[in-house]
Order: sequence, then structure tokens, then C-alpha cells
Amino acid sequence: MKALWSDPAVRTTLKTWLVLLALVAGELGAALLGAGIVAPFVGIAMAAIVFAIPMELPSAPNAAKIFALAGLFWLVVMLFGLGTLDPLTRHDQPTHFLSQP
Amino acid sequence: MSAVLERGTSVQSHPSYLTDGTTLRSWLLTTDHKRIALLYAASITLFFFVGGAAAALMRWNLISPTGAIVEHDTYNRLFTIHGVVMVWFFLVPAAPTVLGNFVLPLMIGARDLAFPKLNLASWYMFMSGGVLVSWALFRGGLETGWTFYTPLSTDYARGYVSLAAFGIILSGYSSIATGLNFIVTIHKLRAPGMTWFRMPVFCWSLYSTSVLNVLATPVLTMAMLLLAAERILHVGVFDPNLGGDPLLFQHLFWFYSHPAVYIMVLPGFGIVTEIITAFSRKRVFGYQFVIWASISIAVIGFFVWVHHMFVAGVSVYSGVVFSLLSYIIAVPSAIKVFNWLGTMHNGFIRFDAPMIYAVGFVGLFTIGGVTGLWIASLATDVALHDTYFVVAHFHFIMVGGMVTAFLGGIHFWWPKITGRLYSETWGRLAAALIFFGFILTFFPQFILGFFGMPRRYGTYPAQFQVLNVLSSAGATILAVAYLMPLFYLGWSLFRGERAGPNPWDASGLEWRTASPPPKENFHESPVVTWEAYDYPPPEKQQYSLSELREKTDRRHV
Amino acid sequence: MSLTLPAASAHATEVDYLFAALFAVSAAVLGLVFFLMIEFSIRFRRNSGVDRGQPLRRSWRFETAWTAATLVGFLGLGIWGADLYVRELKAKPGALTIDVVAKQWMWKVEHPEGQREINELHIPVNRPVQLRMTSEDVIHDFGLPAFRLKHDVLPGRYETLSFTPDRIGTYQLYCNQFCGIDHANMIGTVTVLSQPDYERWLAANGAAETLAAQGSRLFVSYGCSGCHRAGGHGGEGNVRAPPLDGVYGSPVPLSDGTTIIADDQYLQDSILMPKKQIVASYDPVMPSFAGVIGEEDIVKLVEFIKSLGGKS
Amino acid sequence: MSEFVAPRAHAEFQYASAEHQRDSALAGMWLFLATEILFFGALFYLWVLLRRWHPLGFHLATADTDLLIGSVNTVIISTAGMVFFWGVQQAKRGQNRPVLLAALASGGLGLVFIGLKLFEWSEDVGKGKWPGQVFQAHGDDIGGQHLFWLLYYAGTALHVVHMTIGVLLVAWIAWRARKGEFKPNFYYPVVAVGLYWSFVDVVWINLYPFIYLLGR
Repeated sequence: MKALWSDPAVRTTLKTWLVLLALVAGELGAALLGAGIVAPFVGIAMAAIVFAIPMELPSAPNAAKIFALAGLFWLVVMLFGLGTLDPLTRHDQPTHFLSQP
Repeated sequence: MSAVLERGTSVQSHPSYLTDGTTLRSWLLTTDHKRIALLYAASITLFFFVGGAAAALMRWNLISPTGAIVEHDTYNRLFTIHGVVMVWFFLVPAAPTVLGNFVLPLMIGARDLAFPKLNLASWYMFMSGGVLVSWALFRGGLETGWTFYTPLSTDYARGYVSLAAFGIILSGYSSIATGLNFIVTIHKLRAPGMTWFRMPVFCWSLYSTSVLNVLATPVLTMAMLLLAAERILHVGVFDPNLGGDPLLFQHLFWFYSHPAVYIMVLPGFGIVTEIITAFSRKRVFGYQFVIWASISIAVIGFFVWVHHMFVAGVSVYSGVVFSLLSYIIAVPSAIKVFNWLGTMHNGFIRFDAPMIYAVGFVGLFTIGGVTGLWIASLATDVALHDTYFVVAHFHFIMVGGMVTAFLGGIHFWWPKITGRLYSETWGRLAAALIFFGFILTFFPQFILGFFGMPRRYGTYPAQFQVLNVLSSAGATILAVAYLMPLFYLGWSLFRGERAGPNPWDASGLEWRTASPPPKENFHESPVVTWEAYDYPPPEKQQYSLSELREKTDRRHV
Repeated sequence: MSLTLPAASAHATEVDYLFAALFAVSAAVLGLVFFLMIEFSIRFRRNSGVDRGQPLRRSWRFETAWTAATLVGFLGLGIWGADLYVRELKAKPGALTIDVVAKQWMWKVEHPEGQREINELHIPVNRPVQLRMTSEDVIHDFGLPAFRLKHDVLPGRYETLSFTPDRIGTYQLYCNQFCGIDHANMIGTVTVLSQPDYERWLAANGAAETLAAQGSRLFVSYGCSGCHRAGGHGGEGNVRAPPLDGVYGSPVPLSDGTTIIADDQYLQDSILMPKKQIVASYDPVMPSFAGVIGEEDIVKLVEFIKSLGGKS
Repeated sequence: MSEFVAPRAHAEFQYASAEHQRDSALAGMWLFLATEILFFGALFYLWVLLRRWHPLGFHLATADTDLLIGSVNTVIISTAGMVFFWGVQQAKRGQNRPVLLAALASGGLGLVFIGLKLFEWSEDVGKGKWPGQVFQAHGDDIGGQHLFWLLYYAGTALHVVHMTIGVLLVAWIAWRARKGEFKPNFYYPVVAVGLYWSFVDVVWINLYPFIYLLGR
């Protein structure tokens, strides 16, 4: 058992796993206490951890980094940045869409 | 030409990719990028003529203000199938999958693409999508327009919308696979010495195109999946009656479909650059500027999609922001035109068929480009939106630009692909006829649109008849002209003169191997020690006039 | 028939100036490009013996300068267009509000005094008009070439289009957004009449009650007056629901401590989603009328409440 | 020049070497994941905006989801990812047996996840939460609730499709490990599958708060 623990691979894996579980517990607890709004941000933090450790993005080849960052950049800046410009600045005057169940 | 001979190749000892296996199986299960390019060429030609037939029927119907041959419903199905087939089964895939597949590995000195099996799988995905869309077509088609706006497409259209949507999703995955393959190939498989800034411009434009394909297409896939779900389950993310918002569909659709415009035209820029530099015997003017223009078009292309929605009910802020952003993309396009002209300056220009197409492209693309200014400006867009002006504008870019560049590229690389020369006389004749037919078809549409004729009308007020008849006459000429290459190119396959490795005397790695190339592309792996387009400077090209004439005349026997 | 494109409003004329500027810029660019292309094609054809000794000196300064100049010029056109657009989009004071409901494949128009017409729109000259448009089914587009205007008409919400006609005449109306089989038949006319002609037209076509008067009757028939007091309906001293006289345009204190101005949107929401904003010191007892009261009747009820005074 | 001499073991003919092939394959996988980011990103985009327009409906609908199964599944999928990560690290040392064990355990956890998800779906459908004509809900903003459940099925179904593909890939790794194919200089298929498997994890990690936690 001790030999297993001295293996850095096992240590990294276990530590990361515990951090992830703690974050899940944290967001769950926050939601139950009525602070569910933090949950998506915890989700993003967990995603960052997975990208960094099991997916080894920081030590990946340059091409891989460029591709991953391009994906994130397009998601954040294009789709969410520019894409929400209209929906969030529009002043809709809805008619009664609720009339149909 | 001498480069090949110096490298001591023996053309006879290696079979070309065409003769290495002749069974049907050796074609349908091939992973050779050159054969896959030909598989694509065959399927794309088929789709082009399906879409073209729909266009011809539409144009003939519009000879009469009351509709000469078909009812409204049929007309609507015709323009929908024209749009769907032309956009997703011709314009988006054509240049990358046919010309890109064939010449990209040759140009960078690779033996194949990075993932040959994925390349074959991409053709099968494309064909499955094509089968679904054709199936929808044979069962009666659909009547939504290629834009699939909700709630028309979800609640009201009676045609085979979901089937077509799944076909488009499959063709989208095929584009993603091709784009991914190209990007990794360019990153990883360049020959020794082939640095990023020694790559031909066509490779750069394929790279930019692939970035757009890979990052924009998934968004369309999601939009189309939800569209099909809405139609099948009667639920409504995009349906205002069920709490959704139809503009969200339009946002997702144009998030893909505006970059798709650049997906379609960027490879055209690359092809035209290759042709102009080869036929002017001069290095591309402002090589790095041209490359950075491609990259910035690819990125800025994502900033502007809301200009398709100025009258759709978007907020005023976003209208103003996206209108100004749309103007920015005019700059890299202007740089490209400027540099094409700069390349011709001081060149030794030879007007073979590919060069006629390339110069025609520059003219038509510029017309398409400046009319883009008219519809990027908010107040004038409101006047011109959804009229024939827009139809004419994007056909100048798509047909005048992209199809012309594609045909130019086919003629340019035909000797490399087949090892044969086509008839130059017929080639020039067809090119001239295409330009005449094109201008006659689409120029009147600018005027029609300016005077308010709406698009997607199978009938129209009588005041528009004269121009519509002109346009239909042009379309007829165009249809004949587009059929011509099928015949003389087909004929050259069997009777054409043998081309030799480098009939155009062009620079570039693809011209330094045999025509047609051997299966593994190069008999001996190339090591690149020269810059792209290493033509000597004009003042040092010591050609006597008689030598020049001899070189020119050789092509016209 | 020859092509005609009248300019029937000041906005249309202004847009035409922008068109002229765009035409000039386009002609200049195209002229330059085509001139150079043809010139180079001839001068530098392969077997011409012209001196090719002077290469183009591409200086960074020159390249940057023309790029920046192009960009600034283009942005100028963009700002010009945006300015026109924003000004025309603004609601104009004293505008005549007309309701337009689109359906496959016709335009239904309802005037404030109750007149209705189909595929036609009659309006007076020199008075701002605001169209309040919605669709019963798919997306349509109300397109008016003579006014250089068009706007999509969406189901489920109101879109507005405002303009001030300044020339008497009859103009084309098109549906510009593809809306199904008979899209090409969804066309009509807009007739701009002189003020006296418009009065005559109103009189000839509309003995009908005003929207507000119709709303007054609906106020009773839907049972609103059981709880709310308004315009003489409803009992005195009723404490279950707030009285509505003079409420339009006034601030309303809400139970969550905030205050809201009672505009059209608020009134409409209060009928359809009464639990969304509860007026302070009242119980949330009002049922939702979503699905009970149709769209046209909602418009009438809101008009009635507006007619009871208040700051508009 | 030397890059193009006869390829060594495990490299296809277009590559110069095994490392060359590995780097290309991993770059390709990352690029594929970038497309997946945009694919799921479009769904989250709709989710954020519709939630903003229908806070009440989404709030009410969240209360009808099964928080227990959702949370257990989150733990399971995170564990599955980490188990496979351990396998990846062993593969780099060329050890096949730990890779086999990790792949089997991780794939097994994946199957449990899918099983629980199927059970949860049957529960949801039993509660009338199937979008379309049969949809049943109580309270206000039925339209918003309906939209929530549509997004719920879209997100979870697409995720389960990815999970299923992932389980198959992990099984393929187990099969190759059993044959003892991985060596210290040939392990990139394990890394590539690990990237995909972790990405499936990331998608769920972000779906979880949107489905079960926000507005609860």
C-alpha cells in the first residue's frame, strides 16, 4: 500500500479526485442552502482542473494548446460574447405566448 | 521542369495513382488523398448539376410575371433544393475536398493527409448526407428556403424538413472531418524545409477555411438537431408560441452560415492567387499580407453574422455594432484585390484558360464586394434586405467568385490530376461564355432588387418583367456554358496530349513530381530549400521574345 | 410597365443620398480595379517587350495609409447608415398607431378607431405613423420600398415600424420574409391620403366603435369590473384589487418594494401573468387570463385603461 | 531528409516516426474536442438565455429533477475519469496490466452511469416530463418548464451518446492492453481515448449544475 502511495501517479490521481469530489460536495451544499447561482462557476472550475490535470493541457504540444484555446476563445468571445449582445439588449414586447399550453 | 529531371526520377518505374489498382473496390476503399479527391469530384459535379437544374427551372419560371411553368409550391421547393444542394453539397465542400484534397499534400511535400482513413470516412459521411437530401428531394422536397427559419420550418412546412436537416448534419460532419485533417496535416506533415512562410497561399487559405469549418459547423449541427427535435416532438426552443425565440435559431444559424460564406470563398482566393502568380511568372506581391488577410478574414468572419438579421427584430445596439464590424472585413478583402493586381504588375502574363478565370474572378469578386458595402450599411440594408439585390450580391461572390475560381483551379491542375492537356481553344471559349452568361444573369438582379423586387417570389408585378427575362436568358447561356467543360475535359481524358510534369512552367512542389503523380506522391521525398514562388525577379528573367513565343505557342497546337 | 421607385418620405430621400454616395464609392473602386486590371493585362502580356525594371515599391507606410483610409471611409458610410436607421426607428411624438396582424398569407390592418382592412393600408400624409405588428403564424416581413423600409413581423411579440409619409399616392407593400406557399401573393398597397381625404375615408369605412370603447364593454364582460374599479365600472369601496383610473403612465408600488411605471407592457403582463408583479398591499388573488382573452381583446382592454387618463 | 526514411514500427507511411504519428493523433484529438466545445457550447448558450427569460419555469422544473441520481452520477463519472487517468500514467510506463484494470473499472463505472441515467429517464417520463403533447406540469410558466425539460433531454441524450462511444473506446483500449500492445514508446491511443473520456466528464460536470442545482 505504501509503495502504491509513493507512486507520484497515484498521488496526483488521488489528490485530484478528492479535490473534484470536494467541489461537487461544495456546489451541492451551496445549492441546497439557496446559493445555486455559484454552481455553474464551480462547474467551470472543475472543468479547468480536468483540462489541466488528467488532460495535461499545460504540457501538451503547442498545436494541441492552440486548438484547445481556439475552441474556448470561440465559445467565450464569439458565441457568448457577441452572441448574447442582441438577446440581452433587446426589449421584447411579447404578446401572450402563454395562451397555448 | 528541370527540377524533376535533376532529382533523377524514373517516371516509368512507378505506376501513377490512377493505374495502381483499377477495380471498383480499389476506388471505393481507397485511402489515397488523390483518389478520394476524384470521388469527391464526381459526387460534387453531380450535385452541382442537380442544384443548377433547379436554378434553371426557377429562372425559366420567372420569364412570365405570373409564373411560366410551375405553381408557387413547386417554385418554393425548387429554390429550397437549389440553396440546400448548392450550399452544403457544392460550395462548402467543392474546393477543399476536390482541389484541396488533391494538391494540399503535394504542395507541402507530404505523402498523404494525416488521417487517410478519416478522409475516406468523410467522403462516406458526405455521400450519406447527400443520399438523405436526395431522398427528401425525390419524395417531393421541402419548402423552407435554405435558411430553415423557424417557426415556418418547424410547425408549418409540409415537406421533408427533418430528412434534409439530418442530411445537412452529416455533410457538416464530413466538413469537420476534412477540416480537422487539413489542419493537422498542415501543422504536422510539412516536408523538411517547408516552413510556415514557405507554404503556397492556397495552403494558407485551406488552413483558414478549415478553422472556420471546424469551429462553426458544430453550432449549426446543434441548431439543426434542435430544429428536427422541435419538428418531431412539437416542442419549442425556437417557437414563440411555446416560450422559445425564433431569433435564437437565426443567431445559431448565421453563427455558422456567415462564416460559411468565407468557408466557400476563401479557397477561391487561394486558387486565384496560385493561378495569377503562375501565369504572371512572378512571386505573389505582398505574400505575407495575403496570408494575414486570409487569417483575419477567417477570424473577423465570425464577428459579423447579425448583419443577416438587421430587419429581423434584433436590438438597435447589436444592429449598429455588427454593421460597423461588417465594414472591417472589407479591409482584408481589399488587400487581397490590391495584391492580385500587384502580382500582375511587371509580370509576364499569359492568358490561358485558368488565367482568364482568375482575372474574371477578380473583377466579379470586386463587384460582389463593393455591393456588400451597400448592405452592410444599416439604412440601405433595410431598403435592400430580402430583395434581389442581395441575391445578386451573393451570387457575384458565390458563383462569380467561388465557382469561377473552382473552374479555374480545375483547369489549372487538370494536367496534374489527369496527366493530360485539355483543348485550350475550348477552354477559353467556355470561360468567355460563362462570363457573358453570368453578367447577363445577375447584373439585372441588382437593378431589380434596388427597385424593390423581393426574393423567393415565383410571381411578381409586371414592372419587373423586362429585367427578369434578361436574367433568364443569361441563365440559359450560363447553363450551356457550364456543361461545356464536361465535354472537352472528358474528351481530353482519352485524347488529350500528355502533359508532362509541369506544363505551365510553374513553381510549387506539386509541379515537381510526375503528372499524374505516383501513389506516394514523390518518388523521392522533397527537401525544400527555396521560398514560395521562387520566380526570378522580372528584370532578371532573360527571355528573348522568340523564346517566349515558342513557349506560348506550344500550348496551342 | 417601366420600373418606378418613388421616395414617399423624407427618410426615403435621405436614404437615396446614401445610395448615391455608395454608388459613387463603388464606381470609384470598380473603376480603379478594372482600369488597373485591363492596363496590366495589356502592358505586361508575356510577349510585350515593355520595361519591367521598376518594381512597385511597397512601403509599409503606403500600405498602412491606404488601408486605414479605406477603413475610415467605409466606417463613415457605416455610421451614416446607422444614424439614419436609428433616427427612423425611434417612435415619433403624436404618431398614429395602427395595428398590423400578419397571417399566411394576408395582412390584416386595424385602425385606432376600429376600421379594418386587408392587404391595404390607408394613412394620412405628413403625420407620423407607427405600425404595431405581430404575426399569427410564421415570420413575415412588412416591406415598403417607397419608404425604403421593411421589418420582420414575428409571432409572439410586437415589432414596430414608424415613418412619416410626405407624398400622396399609392405604394407597393410586399412580404419580404419567405412565409410559405403563397408568399408571393402576400402583397398589397399603402395609400397615402391628404388629411381631408383621410377623414372621408375614415368616415366611409368606420362606423365602428373605438378600440377603447370596445375595451370598456370587454372590461365588464370578462368580469374585470368584479374587482377593479375603472371608468365608472365596478363598485365603490372595493378593496380586493387596485382601481385603474389614471393608472396609465403612473408609478405603481409593488409588493417587493420596487416601483414600476404602468406602461402598455405592464398592463398586458398584469392581465396575462398577474402573479409576476403584485401591487403593494394587495393579495395575489387575480387569476391569469392567458389563453382566456385573445390578442385583439387585450389590445382593446389596454386601450380602454389608457383612455382613463394618467400621464401618457 | 532523415525524417522521411523508411518508417519504423507503429508509424503509418505518411509519418516519419512513431513520435510524429503520436503528436499528430493527439493534436487531431484536441482539435476534435475544440469542435465538441462549440457543439455543446451552442446548447449552453440556449440554456443561459432561455433560463434568463423563464426564471420561474426553470426554477419550478429544477425542483422536479432527481437530485440524488444526478449527484451520484457526478461522483461516478468523476471517479471513472480519474481511474482512467491513472491507467494513462501507467500506459506511459508501458505497463499493460494496470491499463487493462483501469479501462475495465472505468468502463464499468461508465456503464453504471448510463444505467442510472436510463433509470432516471424512465422516472422522469413516468412523471409526465416527456416533451411534446404528453408533457405534464403544474404551476406557472408551463412554457418555461417545458423548455427546461427539452434542454434536459437534449443535453443528457447527447451526453449519453458520447458516453456510449466513450465506453466502446475504453473497451477497445482494454482489449489492446490485454494483448499487451502498449510500450513505453507506443501508448498514444490510451492518451487519446483518455482525452475524449475526460472531455465527456467535463461536459457532464457543466450539465450537472444547470440541470440540478441552479435555482433549486
